[in-house]
Amino acid sequence: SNTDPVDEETEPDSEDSGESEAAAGEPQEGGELVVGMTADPDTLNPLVSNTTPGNWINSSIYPHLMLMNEEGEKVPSLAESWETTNEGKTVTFKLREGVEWQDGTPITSEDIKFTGELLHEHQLQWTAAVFDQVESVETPDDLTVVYNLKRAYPGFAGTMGYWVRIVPKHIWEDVEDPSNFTNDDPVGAGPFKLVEWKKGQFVELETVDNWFAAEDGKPYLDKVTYRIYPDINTMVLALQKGDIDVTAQDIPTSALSQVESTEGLEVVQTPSLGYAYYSFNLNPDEPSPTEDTNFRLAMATATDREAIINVGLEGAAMDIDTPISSIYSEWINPDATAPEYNVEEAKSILEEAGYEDTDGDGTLNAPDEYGGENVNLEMIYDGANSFHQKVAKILEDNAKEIGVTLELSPVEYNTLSTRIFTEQDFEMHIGKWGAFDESTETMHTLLHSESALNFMGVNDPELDKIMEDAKYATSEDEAKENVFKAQEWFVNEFPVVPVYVQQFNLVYNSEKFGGFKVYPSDLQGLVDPNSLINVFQK
Amino acid sequence: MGQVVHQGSNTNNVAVKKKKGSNLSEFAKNFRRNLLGMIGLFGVIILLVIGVLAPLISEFPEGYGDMSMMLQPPTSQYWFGTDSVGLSIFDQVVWGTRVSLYVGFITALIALVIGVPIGLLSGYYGGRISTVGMGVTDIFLTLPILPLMIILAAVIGTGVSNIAVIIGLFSWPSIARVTRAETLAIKEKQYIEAAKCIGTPEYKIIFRHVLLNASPPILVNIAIIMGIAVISEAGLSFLGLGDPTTWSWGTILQNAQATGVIINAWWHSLFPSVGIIILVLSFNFLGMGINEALNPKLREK
Amino acid sequence: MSELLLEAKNLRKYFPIKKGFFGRSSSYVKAVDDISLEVKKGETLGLVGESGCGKSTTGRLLIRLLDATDGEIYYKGDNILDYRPKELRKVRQRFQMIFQDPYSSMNPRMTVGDIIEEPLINFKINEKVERKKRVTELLDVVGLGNHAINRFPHEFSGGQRQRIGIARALALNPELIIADEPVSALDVSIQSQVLNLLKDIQKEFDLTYVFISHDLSVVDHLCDRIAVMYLGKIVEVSDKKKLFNDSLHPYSKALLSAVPNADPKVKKERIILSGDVPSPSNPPKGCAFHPRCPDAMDICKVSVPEQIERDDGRLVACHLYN
Amino acid sequence: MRDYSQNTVLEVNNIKTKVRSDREEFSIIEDVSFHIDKGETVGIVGESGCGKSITALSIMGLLPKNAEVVEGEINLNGTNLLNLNKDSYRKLRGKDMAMIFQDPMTSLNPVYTVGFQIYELLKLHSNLSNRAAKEKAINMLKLVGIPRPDEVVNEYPHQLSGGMRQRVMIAMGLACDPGLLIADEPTTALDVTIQAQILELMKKIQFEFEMSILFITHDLGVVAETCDRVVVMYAGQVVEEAEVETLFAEPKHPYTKGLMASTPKIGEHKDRLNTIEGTVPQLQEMPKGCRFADRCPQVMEKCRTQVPPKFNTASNTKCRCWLYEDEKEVVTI
Amino acid sequence: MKKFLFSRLLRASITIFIAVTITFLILRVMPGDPTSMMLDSRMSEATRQKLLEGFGLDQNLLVQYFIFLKQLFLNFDLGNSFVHRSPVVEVIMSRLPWTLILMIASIIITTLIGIPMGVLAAYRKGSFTDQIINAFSIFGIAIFLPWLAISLLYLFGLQIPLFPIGGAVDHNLSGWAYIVSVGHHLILPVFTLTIINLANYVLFMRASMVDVLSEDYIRTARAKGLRERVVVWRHATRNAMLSTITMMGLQVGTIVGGAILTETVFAYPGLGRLIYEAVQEHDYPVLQGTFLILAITVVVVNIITDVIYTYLDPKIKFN
Ligand SMILES: Nc1ncnc2c1ncn2[C@@H]1O[C@H](COP(=O)(O)OP(=O)(O)OP(=O)(O)O)[C@@H](O)[C@H]1O
Ligand SMILES: Nc1ncnc2c1ncn2[C@@H]1O[C@H](COP(=O)(O)OP(=O)(O)OP(=O)(O)O)[C@@H](O)[C@H]1O
Ligand SMILES: [Mg+2]
Ligand SMILES: [Mg+2]
Repeated sequence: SNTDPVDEETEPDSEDSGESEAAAGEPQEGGELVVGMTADPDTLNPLVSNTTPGNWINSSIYPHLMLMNEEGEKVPSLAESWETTNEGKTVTFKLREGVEWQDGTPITSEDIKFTGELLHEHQLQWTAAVFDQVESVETPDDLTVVYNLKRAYPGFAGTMGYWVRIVPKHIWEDVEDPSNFTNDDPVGAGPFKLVEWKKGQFVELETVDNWFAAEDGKPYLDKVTYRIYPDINTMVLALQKGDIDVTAQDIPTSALSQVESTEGLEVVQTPSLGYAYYSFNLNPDEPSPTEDTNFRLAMATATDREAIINVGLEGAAMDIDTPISSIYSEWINPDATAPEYNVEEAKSILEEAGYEDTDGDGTLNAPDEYGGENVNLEMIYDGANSFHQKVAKILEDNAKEIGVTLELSPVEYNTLSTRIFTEQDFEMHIGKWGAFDESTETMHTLLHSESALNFMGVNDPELDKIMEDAKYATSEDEAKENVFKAQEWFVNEFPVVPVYVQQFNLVYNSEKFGGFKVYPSDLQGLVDPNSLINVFQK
Repeated sequence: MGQVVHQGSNTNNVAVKKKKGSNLSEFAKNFRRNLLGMIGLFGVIILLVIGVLAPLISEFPEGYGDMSMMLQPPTSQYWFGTDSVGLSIFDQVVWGTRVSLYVGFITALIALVIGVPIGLLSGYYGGRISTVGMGVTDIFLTLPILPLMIILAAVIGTGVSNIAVIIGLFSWPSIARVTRAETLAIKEKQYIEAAKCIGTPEYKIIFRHVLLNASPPILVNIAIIMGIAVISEAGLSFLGLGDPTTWSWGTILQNAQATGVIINAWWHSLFPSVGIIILVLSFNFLGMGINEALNPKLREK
Repeated sequence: MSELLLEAKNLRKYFPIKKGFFGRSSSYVKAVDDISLEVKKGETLGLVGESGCGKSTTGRLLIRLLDATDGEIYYKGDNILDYRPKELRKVRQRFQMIFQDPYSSMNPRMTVGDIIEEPLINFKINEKVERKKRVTELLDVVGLGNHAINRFPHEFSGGQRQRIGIARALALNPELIIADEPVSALDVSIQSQVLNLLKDIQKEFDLTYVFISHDLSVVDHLCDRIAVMYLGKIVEVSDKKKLFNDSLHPYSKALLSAVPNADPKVKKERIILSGDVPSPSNPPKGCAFHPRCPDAMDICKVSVPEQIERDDGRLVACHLYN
Repeated sequence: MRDYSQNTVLEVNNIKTKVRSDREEFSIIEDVSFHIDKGETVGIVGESGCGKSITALSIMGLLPKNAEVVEGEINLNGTNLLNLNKDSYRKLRGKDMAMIFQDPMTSLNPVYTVGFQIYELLKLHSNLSNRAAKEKAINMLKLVGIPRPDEVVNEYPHQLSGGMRQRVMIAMGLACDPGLLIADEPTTALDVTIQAQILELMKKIQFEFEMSILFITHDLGVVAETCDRVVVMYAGQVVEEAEVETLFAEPKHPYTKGLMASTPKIGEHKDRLNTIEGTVPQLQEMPKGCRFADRCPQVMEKCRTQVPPKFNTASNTKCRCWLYEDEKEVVTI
Repeated sequence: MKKFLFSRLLRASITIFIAVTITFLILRVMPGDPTSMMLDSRMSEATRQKLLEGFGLDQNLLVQYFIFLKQLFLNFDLGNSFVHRSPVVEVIMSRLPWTLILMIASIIITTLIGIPMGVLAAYRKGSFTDQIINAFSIFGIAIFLPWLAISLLYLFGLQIPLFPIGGAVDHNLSGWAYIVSVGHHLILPVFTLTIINLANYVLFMRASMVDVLSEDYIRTARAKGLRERVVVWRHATRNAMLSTITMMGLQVGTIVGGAILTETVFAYPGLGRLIYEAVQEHDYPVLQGTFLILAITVVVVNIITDVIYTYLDPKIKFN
């Protein structure tokens, strides 16, 4: 269960398993697949890499204990199996046998232990935090790692297994400063290894002879080259020309018609693991309607999410009611739904709650306890994000209909994160979460009174308890029960209003290549290692 | 016209010029003959009219438009087509005229306020003032401005006024240079000495005699700077540093860029680009026209 | 021709040549180097010499348009170099200047009326209506009609502009007018008109002139006394008749003989000086004229000749007369 | 009708030069005729703007783009220059006729050495070897009295004084030994003492090279000293032409008279100078008859309506004035 | 000449010093501190503190400034990239050569095209040719660069596939093939930059040429009987070039600006694009480092133009 930076990142899981369009054409050995992306990987250091392009490359080179399948479920990868015992307080991973690093050294449980400790010691990434719950680690044999946790923590295995890229101890133990280690010559254990990274131009990967998950130990392709097109328009041209065969990157829906008109180009969609929302400051310095549950409810009721999805995202999105994304259907409380879009309803909620346009200027005035002034709220968001920009405009329209004025205030990213996270100086805010993959702790991460991401200022001891119970539940049923409860709380309070789950558009050339599988989120999409090993030239 | 051919010569006197009206009407006459200049003037006037009358011509495009009309090519209803949220590009371009002109004017104003005094004082007093003034000017002129603007925009934050101010802060050096060059030339004119001789106070010499006579090339430069400012604003917008709440031409282009439709929906980028072209060309032509019409021979080198 | 109007003593003006980056300079153009001069009331003093010898600089120094590097200038017994800006402004009124270039001596953006009125405004003389009247008067004096008032300088010919310049100079009722080559840009037929005008107004307004020119025939026509300059120094001051009939300094002689004579029948013996005028930033040692002087002696190379007053009142600075 | 003598180097016949400007077209010089014999110095005097330079440039074929000789002929050594094509015309310049200009400070290209600028000319018009051309350049500088010529050849114009530069210009003019040298106010920008040097130099050169010189000036004194014959121009026309002594002794045209009278002379102390009232008429608005009529103290009825032709006067002066109608009319050459 | 060069060098140093100071200040006066934009907001306080120390941000501003200068001048250290976790200098150096290639190519091409156009326009001042040249070159500055660039790519990359779509060089090439490929990839970006920058060259050259053509020495050259070609190219152009060269030096900064947009659209791996990426990723140290390096590049180019200038102008050479 986890999130990613506030930023753009997005992560996996899927419900509609992307069709693997093997289609006609005999799989052939060899060939070079050219992938388009819009930026260089941030770094080849798998422990600090934190951008989508970085993930594409690093995940092709470095192993994970688990991977996600096309349905968004975590399945064995480097770990053959895992189990949780001792009332959820012990987690044991069993590694595959006979797996080696690309330099021929065998992968052992020591590597797993080492990686975790390195992460935690140097606080390299947000994943370092999951090891806070670790009491001790044991490696009874070369293929077994045992984590003794301080308390039951059902999300541990998934987070650790899926998010942490394992690094070879024999190389990394000599690294002095792992946080600034550039790792120019990576030794991993993925299906590919690095040939060359020409900064700003391309990253060239070549197939290894022996990858544990590949059928004959070897992907069909000889090479995968990522090319960088910082401008999406140029990338689309490159696609059309056949300079690139597949995009790792999402193509905006509006550009799709151009792509679709080109013979051989195939578009597939994959949902984000995160979602977009707008939020309220529940703990403002001065009285404000954002504190008022009724007001938030009215806003949620007045939000035309269909318009947002159809106009703002041109249809490339799914509905979402609570922080639990509809991808994780079994974790969704069917009774906890967001109100239907209904302007009249929203108006009457406000009226009953004492909102009235006392000064006749067209904007409602809040009741005295919430300041008594015009409901004139500043909505801040990252000005560089065109989706948020569109959402903001639609919300502004929606709010106007119920007599609420939103002042759109696109700000620079850095200012935004300072105002939200550091200073909690905002009224409303549009944002987007990258990925939540462990539903037991999604809401804990967001809404717990002590959580770093709870910038809305939700502070409800009862809710805290529910969420803790979910996060540290000893059984799945217990977890589910509490997650349901939390969702119920949520739809009555709406500290944030989830707006949509984005669908990413990915494009590949079905004339030249086959065998693609589609994995959830653009973090994996068509270039998940498990997809790439199946890709073949026609 | 054109009587006085070599004015530097010692023997130039009998050449009486043809009776002419004031400087201004003579200028107007010359200007009217300059094709590019007239085109420029015409363009500027049209743009100003569009900018000023924007509220009458079209409605401010807000929120989202017609859901069934997203990314439509130009039709009789949407003259310039629609964007990816179904808003009319025509409306955007009309309002963009206003914003882009605003950026241009603010920039020009700031450039004037900073550049003219620096140029004037460096030119008039020379010496250390000039060493420092022109040193700073040259440095600003040399430094790669766009990266600096980018950094500042990223730090100060977006917003049309911010952008305009930032562009203005970096546009003055050329004004300062022109002003100084003119001032240096004018300072050598005997009428400056004559003014001292008849007891004209210094401030009056600087403003009435120097600045007034230096103003035409400054104006020309201002025209050019306005064009550059609009282009710069578009560039910053393109890099994601524009003001998304208003419709400058740069913002429209940035929308087209970010949604990947520059090629696909040609109308989305064509019309604002044409707007920019018209604006920059008009201001430049206007500047050139003014320059040519101020016949250098009349300006008495 | 008696009373002293202005007396300059040991006047120097060194212009720094910009050298260092921070404006420190190590060498100078000695534009005016130790000259002493008297201007008597009502006279016309001519200042002649070749280009760059410091005539204009001297003129400007005399009326404090330039600050002297060193020296004294007495006006009515006071050293005006000690004057503070306020006092200076006052005496400034008494001194005016007429310039060489009729094309650049007027602000092209001001009307003739404004140009002539400006000095009156500067010294807050009269009310508006009165001032306008005065402008009309002045135009009349210089022979330009009233219709000139609202026109711009470029609508006039060089000679007419020079008249406007004279009108401007007269506006403040000056005592002294420095005329810096006022006719050298004019054609002969026009030059004569302006020279006549200058003579007329001198009589009418009781003016004193310092008349700068490189044209000896014009100087001869207009001036009473003449000072000959060479490379920042005055080499000879003399009554005009004496100068033209029997000049003392070898340079004056050469200068006079170089003037072409508008009579093809007179074939005169000409002294052709060799070489060029040296640069005032690097003048020759000793007598500045010695490298070109046909009568140079050894002493000329080492010692600067003193200016001596001869019995007939002439001043000369030359070792020949020591 | 003049006899063509073997001796005539240049003959200008009734030329008329027009300019276009601001869509108007008017003639700057009209009906200009004169000739120069071998070894003769002919002066053109007149006030600023009367067309002296334009005449010279018309001869050289260097008129500004908007000006053109539209009538008449210019014969140089018997060839009518106006019939030549551009290239043949060009080849004559510098070789058969050379020109020096008024302002020596700006007439030399600041970015090339003095030597190169002479050398370039020599290479163009002769087939001297590079070495020989360089040597000749030094010799030319020596000839015009430049000290240290072998150093000066490698110097740039800004390193020389005005007088030196004018000497360089003269050296350049002489380099290819042209039959005709046109000097357009060569000393106007110079100081008197330097002017005296240059005039002396020109006399010497003319004597040595047997050159014909067309000497343009507005200074009557200079004319008196240097010229054999004088052409007086007024408002684009030749108004008088005479031997230099005759001209000064008995000027015929009222303009010439006025000009002489208004020039102050050393030693001649008048209280007031004579003047010519008024100003030169505008080119665009020339009076119908005599162009000097408006300023002429002896103006007659006829003068205002009829253009005077040139009359040959008793003293063998040609004069464009109705006063001399009774004398013999000059049949235009 | 030494004096001239010395003063130019001094100015260059001051320029660089100012660029350095701006660079320093911007990082410190930004809202928040660098850690607030470094990655996750889930970073623990301990991690944050560690980072601040790493940047030396716990010291006072003046001390920080001296440390900054020391690091910069002694070790040429511009700190670490927030995103790439590697030294900014390294990140920049991998991009710099491409930008230099692009800039130099475009300066050369623009000069080769712009100067003759300016000469021609001046020579035919007022003519139809002149107006066309003027209009055309101004048209260049009026076009929004990315739009032009994409359109060119569409036309000459996709529809008439003469040129590659983006990139600097095809990979896996060596020797001549590599150089040819680099050239091939350069054509469209250089063309774009040339169009955009042409006006400055043309108009400036035209203006100084108009002045020069009316100089007396041009008439002298004609009076010598030189061919028009020689008059214009040997006598006029060289003089007109003098002022144009100074302008060209100053123009480099502008070309850099154009390079940012050009490189982005053409996926050209230069510094300009690095700036774009840094803006997208909020990588301030890279942004500042890039600015500094570009400033230095521009200053160096300026010094080069100054040297050329002294070479061409005898007045400086011999004073
Ligand atoms: N403001 C100044 N700065 C530096 N040098 C100057 C300045 N004014 C004059 N000079 C120099 O001082 C010398 C004398 O100049 P001045 O103008 O007095 O000569 P002039 O005799 O009037 O010459 P001209 O006949 O050419 O007018 C010249 O060498 C000139 O270059
Ligand atoms: N290119 C031109 N276009 C229009 N008029 C011209 C042009 N060139 C010369 N003129 C006019 O032709 C007339 C004669 O000019 P020119 O240069 O021959 O006079 P000038 O006698 O040489 O005078 P100066 O003594 O000043 O040299 C002048 O009135 C001048 O204004
Ligand atoms: Mg002077
Ligand atoms: Mg002339």
